[in-house]
Amino acid sequence: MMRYAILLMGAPYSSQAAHSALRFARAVAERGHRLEGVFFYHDGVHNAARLAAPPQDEPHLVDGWTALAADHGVPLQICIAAALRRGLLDEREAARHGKQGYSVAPPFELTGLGQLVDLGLRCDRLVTFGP
Amino acid sequence: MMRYAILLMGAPYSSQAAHSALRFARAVAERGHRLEGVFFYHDGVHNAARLAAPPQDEPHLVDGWTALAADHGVPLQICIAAALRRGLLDEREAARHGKQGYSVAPPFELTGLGQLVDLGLRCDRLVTFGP
Amino acid sequence: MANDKALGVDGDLLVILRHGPHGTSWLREGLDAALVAAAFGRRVTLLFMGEGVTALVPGQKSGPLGQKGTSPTLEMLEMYDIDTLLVETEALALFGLRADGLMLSAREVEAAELDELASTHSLVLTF
Amino acid sequence: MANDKALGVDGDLLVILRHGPHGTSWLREGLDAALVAAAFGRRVTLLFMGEGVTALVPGQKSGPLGQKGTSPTLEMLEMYDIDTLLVETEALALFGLRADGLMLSAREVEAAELDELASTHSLVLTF
Amino acid sequence: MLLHILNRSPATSEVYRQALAAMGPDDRLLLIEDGVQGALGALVDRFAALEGRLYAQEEDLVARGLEPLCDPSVALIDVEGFLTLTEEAQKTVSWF
Amino acid sequence: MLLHILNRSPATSEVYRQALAAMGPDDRLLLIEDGVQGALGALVDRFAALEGRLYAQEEDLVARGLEPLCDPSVALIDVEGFLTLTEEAQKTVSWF
Repeated sequence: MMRYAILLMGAPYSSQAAHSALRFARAVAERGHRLEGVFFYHDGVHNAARLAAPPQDEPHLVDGWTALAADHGVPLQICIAAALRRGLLDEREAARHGKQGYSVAPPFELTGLGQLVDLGLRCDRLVTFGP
Repeated sequence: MMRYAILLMGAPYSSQAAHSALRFARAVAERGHRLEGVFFYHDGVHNAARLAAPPQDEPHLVDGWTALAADHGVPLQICIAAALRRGLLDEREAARHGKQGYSVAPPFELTGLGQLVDLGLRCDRLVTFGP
Repeated sequence: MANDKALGVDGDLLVILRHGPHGTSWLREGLDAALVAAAFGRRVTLLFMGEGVTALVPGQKSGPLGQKGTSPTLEMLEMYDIDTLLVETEALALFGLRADGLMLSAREVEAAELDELASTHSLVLTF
Repeated sequence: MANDKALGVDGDLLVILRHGPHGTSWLREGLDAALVAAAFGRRVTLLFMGEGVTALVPGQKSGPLGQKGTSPTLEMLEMYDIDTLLVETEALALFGLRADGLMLSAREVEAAELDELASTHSLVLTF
Repeated sequence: MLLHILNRSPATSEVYRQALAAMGPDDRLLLIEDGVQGALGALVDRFAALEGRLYAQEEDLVARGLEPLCDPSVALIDVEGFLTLTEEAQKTVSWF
Repeated sequence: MLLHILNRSPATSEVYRQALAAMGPDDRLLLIEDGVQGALGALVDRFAALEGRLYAQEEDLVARGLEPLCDPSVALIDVEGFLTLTEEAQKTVSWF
């Protein structure tokens, strides 16, 4: 058993990075490793867009991440600085910025970049998926 | 006086495309040409994210587009297929997909790709800004 | 296919596809634009440049998560009367492909012909 | 700067910056990660590779819409005790730059040294 | 005469080859964004065939601190000049 | 031994050169996504220095119809094999 972390920096649909990362994440968890977290940075933050409505004959990546979190207790951490400028806010941040509505919901959580450093140094392996 | 259209396919902040397109759009309008529309496709649809909260010392691109529309009556058209899969829905589409909340608001309007073809053929110039 | 078939006239579109399937959404989004233009009655020329030639490799499949890829869309081109498919000769060579082994019939174009294409079509979209 | 200064030890980060300023957000986001790691007490080595060397060109300005760029952030590196800056010799040559003309002091590394860098740092992040 | 617009650096992307291949003998090429790296003395030889038809967006060079390194053969233009180039061309083709 | 992961095609991006430059003599390279184009017989010579240390994600080759064109020198692995490679390596470095 090893501790893994994943860093995802590609937006869903625009690039294959999210597909690759989700599939790799499942393989990690299913082999009995401990996936300590998936960190979403750069355009990867778009994976948390709760309003995403992909065509029904395409994989639904937001739902895929949500299922991963539910099945294996994997934290899904979104870089808050990268998210805010891209329009991804949870209820708390929306209130703080005076915006009506929100675009990020649990199990995705907005967090600082320090979490990425922590994950990367605490885990045995960090695997990055870029666009 | 010529008729111009702009096709923007880059997300704000991730690439410079949106900055370049907005600046070019203003130059077109200020020289007295008619800017018949800006069409947002691929990751360009993220320019319509109404919840975007960039740092205060950075240009606010969503506001910049909104000001362009107000000042010069420029239609801001978002490809609906590209937008839905990326989590960008107006109130009508959110209702149609059973989602609470919305991420796109006027002056941005969701529309079909046919509008891009129409703009491109109807205008004297179409200038594309890619990521 | 006659040589002049590829040259556009007023109102025609040239759609340049420079990406392969699955890796990004460029190919799908470029094809979608081409199909819409054709549905609106426009004549469309598709030019597969660079990595775009891999869009025409036969035997493509869905991705492992069920991503459907673009080959089903390519198979619909004929229904939309998009029958002018051009492939860059140099790109075929780069990938070790041959025009007669592609999933659809496409005409090779040499580098020297490319510049005419852009100037003879009313609208050029690059993806 | 001693040669072995660039080699990391347990808990050290290597942040590889491969993009220039203004064109994309990669450089900014990579620098942000480096600053956060340093603020958490980690020793950070920055490696400017390829186009990344243009991040160190002196005299950078804000963009025409007021985009502030990354050079103000680079000027803060010292405050965060990030003082191991490496630039790829080959990339300097490609852009016609010289190490002694950069906005910050940086040590040149040859291609042959690069592989040691990745293996001696605990964590490698590429941007 | 067409205006081709390139926003990627010839140092990192092969896209500039596609732009050159698609250009006619009178077409112009405008370097913008990271594409302005192609205006540097060390990289401008990629565009040697275009003598007199190569332009670069000055604001993008200035923001990057690259203006002093720019080759004198490249015509520097601001956004107004960019607009003028699009007026003078029959159409534009973007490479990214 | 490190595992380097490359997802860009050597036909269109220079990134593969960066990966090769950063690789140690025992490091392995895994081609994924559009990177699997580098496993084609026509392109694999870019990685000639890696003999025996070059891997490609089979699912990505299959989805693209490229498996029949793959060079026999490349080891094809599925996602389970990808995971095993990460287990065997001290750490991974991604190039994109």
